[in-house]
Amino acid sequence: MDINFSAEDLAFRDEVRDFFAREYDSTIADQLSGAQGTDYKGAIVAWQKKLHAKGWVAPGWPTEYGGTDWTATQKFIYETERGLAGIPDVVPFGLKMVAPVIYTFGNEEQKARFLPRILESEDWWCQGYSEPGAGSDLAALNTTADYAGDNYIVNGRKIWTTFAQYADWIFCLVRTSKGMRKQQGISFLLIDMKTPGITVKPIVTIDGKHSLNEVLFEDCVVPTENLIGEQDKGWTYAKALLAHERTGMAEVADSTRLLEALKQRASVEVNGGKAMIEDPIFQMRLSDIEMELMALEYTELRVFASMAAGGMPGSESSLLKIKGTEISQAIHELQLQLASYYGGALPDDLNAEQLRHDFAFEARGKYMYGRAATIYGGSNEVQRNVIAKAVLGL
Amino acid sequence: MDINFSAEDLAFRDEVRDFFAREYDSTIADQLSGAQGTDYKGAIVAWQKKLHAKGWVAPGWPTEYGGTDWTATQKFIYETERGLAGIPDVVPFGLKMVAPVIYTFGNEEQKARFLPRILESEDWWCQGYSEPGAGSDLAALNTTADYAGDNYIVNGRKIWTTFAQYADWIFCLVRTSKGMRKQQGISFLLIDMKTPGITVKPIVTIDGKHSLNEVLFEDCVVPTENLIGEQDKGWTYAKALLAHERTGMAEVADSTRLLEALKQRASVEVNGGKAMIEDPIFQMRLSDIEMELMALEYTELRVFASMAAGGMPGSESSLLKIKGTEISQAIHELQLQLASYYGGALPDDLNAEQLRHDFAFEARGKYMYGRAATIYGGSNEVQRNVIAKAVLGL
Amino acid sequence: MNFDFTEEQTMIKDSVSRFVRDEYDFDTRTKIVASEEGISREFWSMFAELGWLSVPFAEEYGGFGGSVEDIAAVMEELGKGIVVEPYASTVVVFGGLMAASDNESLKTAVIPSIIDGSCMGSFASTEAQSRYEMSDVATTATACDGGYKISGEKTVVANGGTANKLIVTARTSGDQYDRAGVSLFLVDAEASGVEVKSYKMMDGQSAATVTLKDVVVAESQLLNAAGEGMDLIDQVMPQILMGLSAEALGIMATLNTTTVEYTKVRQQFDTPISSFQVLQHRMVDTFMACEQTKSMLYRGLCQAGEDDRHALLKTVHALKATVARYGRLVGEEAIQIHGGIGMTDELNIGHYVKRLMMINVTFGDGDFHQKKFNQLAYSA
Amino acid sequence: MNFDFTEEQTMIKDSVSRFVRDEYDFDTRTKIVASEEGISREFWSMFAELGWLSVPFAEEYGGFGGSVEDIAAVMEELGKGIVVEPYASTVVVFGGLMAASDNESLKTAVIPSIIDGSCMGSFASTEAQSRYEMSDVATTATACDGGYKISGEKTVVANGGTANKLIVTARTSGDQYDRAGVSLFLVDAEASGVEVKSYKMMDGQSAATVTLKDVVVAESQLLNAAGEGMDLIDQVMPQILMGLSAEALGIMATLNTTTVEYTKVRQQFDTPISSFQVLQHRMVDTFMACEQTKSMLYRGLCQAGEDDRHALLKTVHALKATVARYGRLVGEEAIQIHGGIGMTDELNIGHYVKRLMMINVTFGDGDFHQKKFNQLAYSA
Repeated sequence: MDINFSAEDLAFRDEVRDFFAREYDSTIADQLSGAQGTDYKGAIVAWQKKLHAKGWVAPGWPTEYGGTDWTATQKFIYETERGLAGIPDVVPFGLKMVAPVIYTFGNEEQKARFLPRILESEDWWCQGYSEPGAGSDLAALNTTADYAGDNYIVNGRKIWTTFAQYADWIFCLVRTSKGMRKQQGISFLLIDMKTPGITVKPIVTIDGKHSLNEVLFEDCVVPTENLIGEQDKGWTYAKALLAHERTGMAEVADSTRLLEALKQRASVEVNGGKAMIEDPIFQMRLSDIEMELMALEYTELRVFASMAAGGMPGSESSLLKIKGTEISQAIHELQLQLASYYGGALPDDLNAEQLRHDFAFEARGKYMYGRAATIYGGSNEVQRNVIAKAVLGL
Repeated sequence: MDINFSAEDLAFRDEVRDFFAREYDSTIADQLSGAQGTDYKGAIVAWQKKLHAKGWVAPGWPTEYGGTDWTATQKFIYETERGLAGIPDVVPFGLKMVAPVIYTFGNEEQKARFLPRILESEDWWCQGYSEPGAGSDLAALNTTADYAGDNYIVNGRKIWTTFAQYADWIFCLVRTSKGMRKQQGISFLLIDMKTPGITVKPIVTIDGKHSLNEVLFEDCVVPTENLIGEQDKGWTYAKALLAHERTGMAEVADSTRLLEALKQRASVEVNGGKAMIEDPIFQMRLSDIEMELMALEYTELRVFASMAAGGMPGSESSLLKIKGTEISQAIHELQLQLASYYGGALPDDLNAEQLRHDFAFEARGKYMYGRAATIYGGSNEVQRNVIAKAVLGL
Repeated sequence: MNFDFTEEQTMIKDSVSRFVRDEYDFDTRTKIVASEEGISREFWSMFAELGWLSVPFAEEYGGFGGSVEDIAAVMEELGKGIVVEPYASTVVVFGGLMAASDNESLKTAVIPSIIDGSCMGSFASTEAQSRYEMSDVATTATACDGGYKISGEKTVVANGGTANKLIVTARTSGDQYDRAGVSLFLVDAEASGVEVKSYKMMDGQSAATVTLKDVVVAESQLLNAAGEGMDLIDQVMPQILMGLSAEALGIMATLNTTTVEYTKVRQQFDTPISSFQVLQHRMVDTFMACEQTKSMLYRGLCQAGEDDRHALLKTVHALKATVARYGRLVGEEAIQIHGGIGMTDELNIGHYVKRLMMINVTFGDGDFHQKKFNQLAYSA
Repeated sequence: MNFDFTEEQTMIKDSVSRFVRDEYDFDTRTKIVASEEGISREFWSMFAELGWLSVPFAEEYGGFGGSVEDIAAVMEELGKGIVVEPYASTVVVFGGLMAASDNESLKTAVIPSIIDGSCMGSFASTEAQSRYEMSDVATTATACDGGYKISGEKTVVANGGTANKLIVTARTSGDQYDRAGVSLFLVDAEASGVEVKSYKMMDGQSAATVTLKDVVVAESQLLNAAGEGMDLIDQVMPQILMGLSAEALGIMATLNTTTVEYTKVRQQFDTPISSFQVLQHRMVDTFMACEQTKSMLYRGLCQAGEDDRHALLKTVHALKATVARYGRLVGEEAIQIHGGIGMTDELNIGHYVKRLMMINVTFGDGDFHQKKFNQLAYSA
């Protein structure tokens, strides 16, 4: 039993570290820190183009379409280094979500048309799955696409659509016929966001920011050539993609970095002149989390090792998602506790210097938005149902 | 808002305290501390006879049958003082369980025959409700009583029967006919434990003690005069009794006493030469419990005040049961933690002096047997179902 | 024994409750929060007219002569509407300190103006380094001709921006962490040398950084004897904490009711989500959390009338710690059980949760108060 | 990277596993526990023959030359059968200390007798006042002619009654709580002045009060330099704690599997109780608890081969704290979900839980280890 990397792997790790250190400068970091700044989209695109220039923007893709030929270990190293460096992941909707569906189930024309532009970050994609009232019951969808000659006429509403305000394209699950089971009769459709009849309505979240949207379709005309695979088989394609989505939700490297920052902050923050990190109770709160994270790191390694040995991520991804989100929420919570009453301040009228506190805004934002982590991507309740069924056979 | 007692109530409290201090001497306390000692039954009976001589053995009964005419406040004071003094409650099966059924639903002959002997602790009763496989689903019972002229012929098995080994009588729920719903066709039958065909099999529990039993009935002949009320209506009578059983499960006074003892012990127990009660982490463990108990004391008072004002204990009793048992288990747990490795020792081969630890045996026993508190009397899962339905309307 | 509010208490409670129901719906609140000042002066005048602003003050100053029970009754109902007008700041905290002051001429001058609504007040105690230790005061008050000169900076002063008057903690003697030597001054927000930088808080209320530069105050502005400010604060703190906890209780009850009702209408997997046993049991737990919090509050209210100060303090610390623990549980479950919609700023849920979070960090969080409890309960 | 056991490790693991499955069913165990000595000498000889007793010892003493991974592999499987023969006491603890000793003649004399099964050993460290602080030693070893005289009392000495040899901590210098000055002596259980009072523990194993009255030992009985015993203990402790944690893991896995299977057959309200969502989610939590515990153990096993001692110690303390927390969760849920039947002595469940509880209090409970972790992780 060991967790040693080979010399090649270590060399790769150095290359990744070096690249990140050189290319990801503080300007980009600043621009990407808020999900709302005016130049956010530009900064993301610029960073992704840099990654693409290096050939690293799509490690998961088959090499024939522009992916890397990394081993499972290299992919793991890359993700870990990225998390530890505090670099946000690429925007997943194009590169990690729709692209795998296109290169797996799309036709040659679709591949040629869409994949290069995704790779080059020319098209910004968003995801049209959830609908009002559906929630974790993803298949309960009512957006219709009626077949009309060369086109589908799309009507309905999608919700929780991240970054729809920036998007050029949206990939949607739509109902093309009424099946016996609600999973039947669903199709996978690519829709140009400039199509007449589309309205994007912002949703402001409890952290006061705007990254989510509602997308309305009114008699939108979508060419049938934008259909992926066969009509009515969309659920199958989407399901394949969902397993993809859940992998990597443990976010161990990110949590490790956040926890280290928290410890640093706790050694500066004082009560009665004494650093909070010296307080025995605060230490227990910290180690309650740190110990869980230490274990989760190895749970992730174990899953990864079995994937590297050729296994497929199954319901382990549910475990990683549950524990990973619980831990990151616990970190956010403790950080907000550390920020005390400063954590209530909004940055509308003042900056950190004026507030006299340097991580209060971040602490509040991360806590508030972080509540979503146990809700989206299949709520933690649904993940527990999955484990109960798939692992325990209940 | 106040919790002041009237001068009469305070006088009553003094009388109760005085009586307990005078009559409940350390000999009785020693005899009652283990549920297994050879003289346990004798000690209980002797103590209950003392209570009866004072007229206090059955505060809940109507005065015409020998109960007190206490107000709700007096009953509350009595129970509180009893708990704080560490005096076990009377054995409930006769006095608190079957007697109310007899004086409410029994005929005059039954009342005359059974009630005085219960009051005088001449008959020891036990409860024949649970059956193997039934658990919290009490109505799922298979013990049959076939009508045969002047008698019922009883066949079946009852389980978890506390103190059946001492009992003269058992009150049973038996199936007299197959109804549409399993709650139908159940009758309430009183059975003499000397009836041929009854076998009592001991069940040793995880604390190593014997208070529970299995009771087997093989073609037992029970006179029809021992039927309470109408045949097939037994479920109604039992249900009325169950609400009775759940009241007073908060055991606030008992938990208060145990927690005080625990604090005392924590000021003697040391680690590295320092008293455990001075350890900030142990203090947090203590106050996590103590604060809950402080709140529960007032939850109980609020329920009691509404009962005193004429209200009936409804689903509040479920809340009291859940919180009360969770708190008492938490106290047991912390006490065992305090006892450290001494808590593993069994008293078979040595006494506390030889072990070099004075509360280890008690800590182990209370923890182990205490696990049952969240299982019996309607498991805490069932209680949560009750609240969900009755209070939240779910 | 009796856990009912008196007839008089019930009247004022009902009056607040009616106001919240009929005049303070969530849209109205949202508009107020978005307004320039962030509060409604109109409603504040109404509060004055209805007598709510007079609750904790003695009748000789024109007050209602209410007890902490009356305050709790009002606060619980205000919590149900997450009313942003600074009742807690002005009436409970600032007003509470004024009411406990032994400076008669000051009281006669100030209290009637609180009652008639013309004076809003705020308590400026926290500093950049102080966190929850009230006696950690670096702001100095140096004696000068017939008075003092105050210099220092107060951070996150609740509703500092709307206050006409501030009660400021400043050190007249002793070292930074000393209990003795902290004095309480009434300072006019318009006084020379006072600078107030106001900003929005997540609960819709506002806070301010208050800078004091050689602010001259007369000795007659002292609320009690110089250097003995902590005694006055300690005397009033139980009442303040019970008031805030009552507000929290109102919020928790509302969150629970709203969540339970939502699960009954929200369908998933072709059934109302209220039918999922896991959610049922969790809602039972939040229900019990609310009942236990209420019991702890009532314990404090009952003990407030008794002589045993040690017992009252234990209860009050336990109460604030309970509000922290169960408030968090109730808030987080409300969002989680609502799911995606619970994450939106448009729904009221998040706003109730944010106010609960702010109450948690006001005058000490859960760990802080539990440690104070431990000190009282377990230290020899 | 690789989390598999080696072929050799798998062989020994399988061999223990087969033994537990084929020869050590719950009835057999119950009979052994009820027997006079409380262990099976016959099985012990079998363990010797199968080579299990030789695992941690170097080949030069006739050992298997195994690592902590090998110990963990054996212990996990023994845990699944809650085997009461004193493998942990004799091989892991006593044997571990012997293996780490630098007293070659002592090792040559003792280790082969452990391996061949003729010597059972025990570590006598705890005293009436010591609790979990290993260096709190009041037992004294006073230098005398060519050796020491030991006097003192050791409490709850695991399997002290079946041991031929004891390793005793005794103070050769320093004050009661000093780390320095604690020495490790090999003492013959039959030596003059040694009195052993053995008694049963709830996990079916036994413990003893060991009284030492002027017990004369030669200087050659010292495991390492006088006064430096704590260094030796600290060196071996990670391995001991990982071994015990592996046993705990085997127990937890068994409890979880048994409970899950029980819910599938147990009917209530006309349906298997496995269909209740509340129980499902709780069993998912106990499943995850077990996985996390396993991961923490594996973390320790991997780090045991590295140079970073600080990282290893952090992990080992975290591991023992995790075993405490999740062991309790798993044990309590197993009983609760079984319901009434889980309360009976007849069912195996309670016995698994009791062994888990004893592991929890062996060499420090959860809070103790978490505080040690905090010291390492957060103290400057």
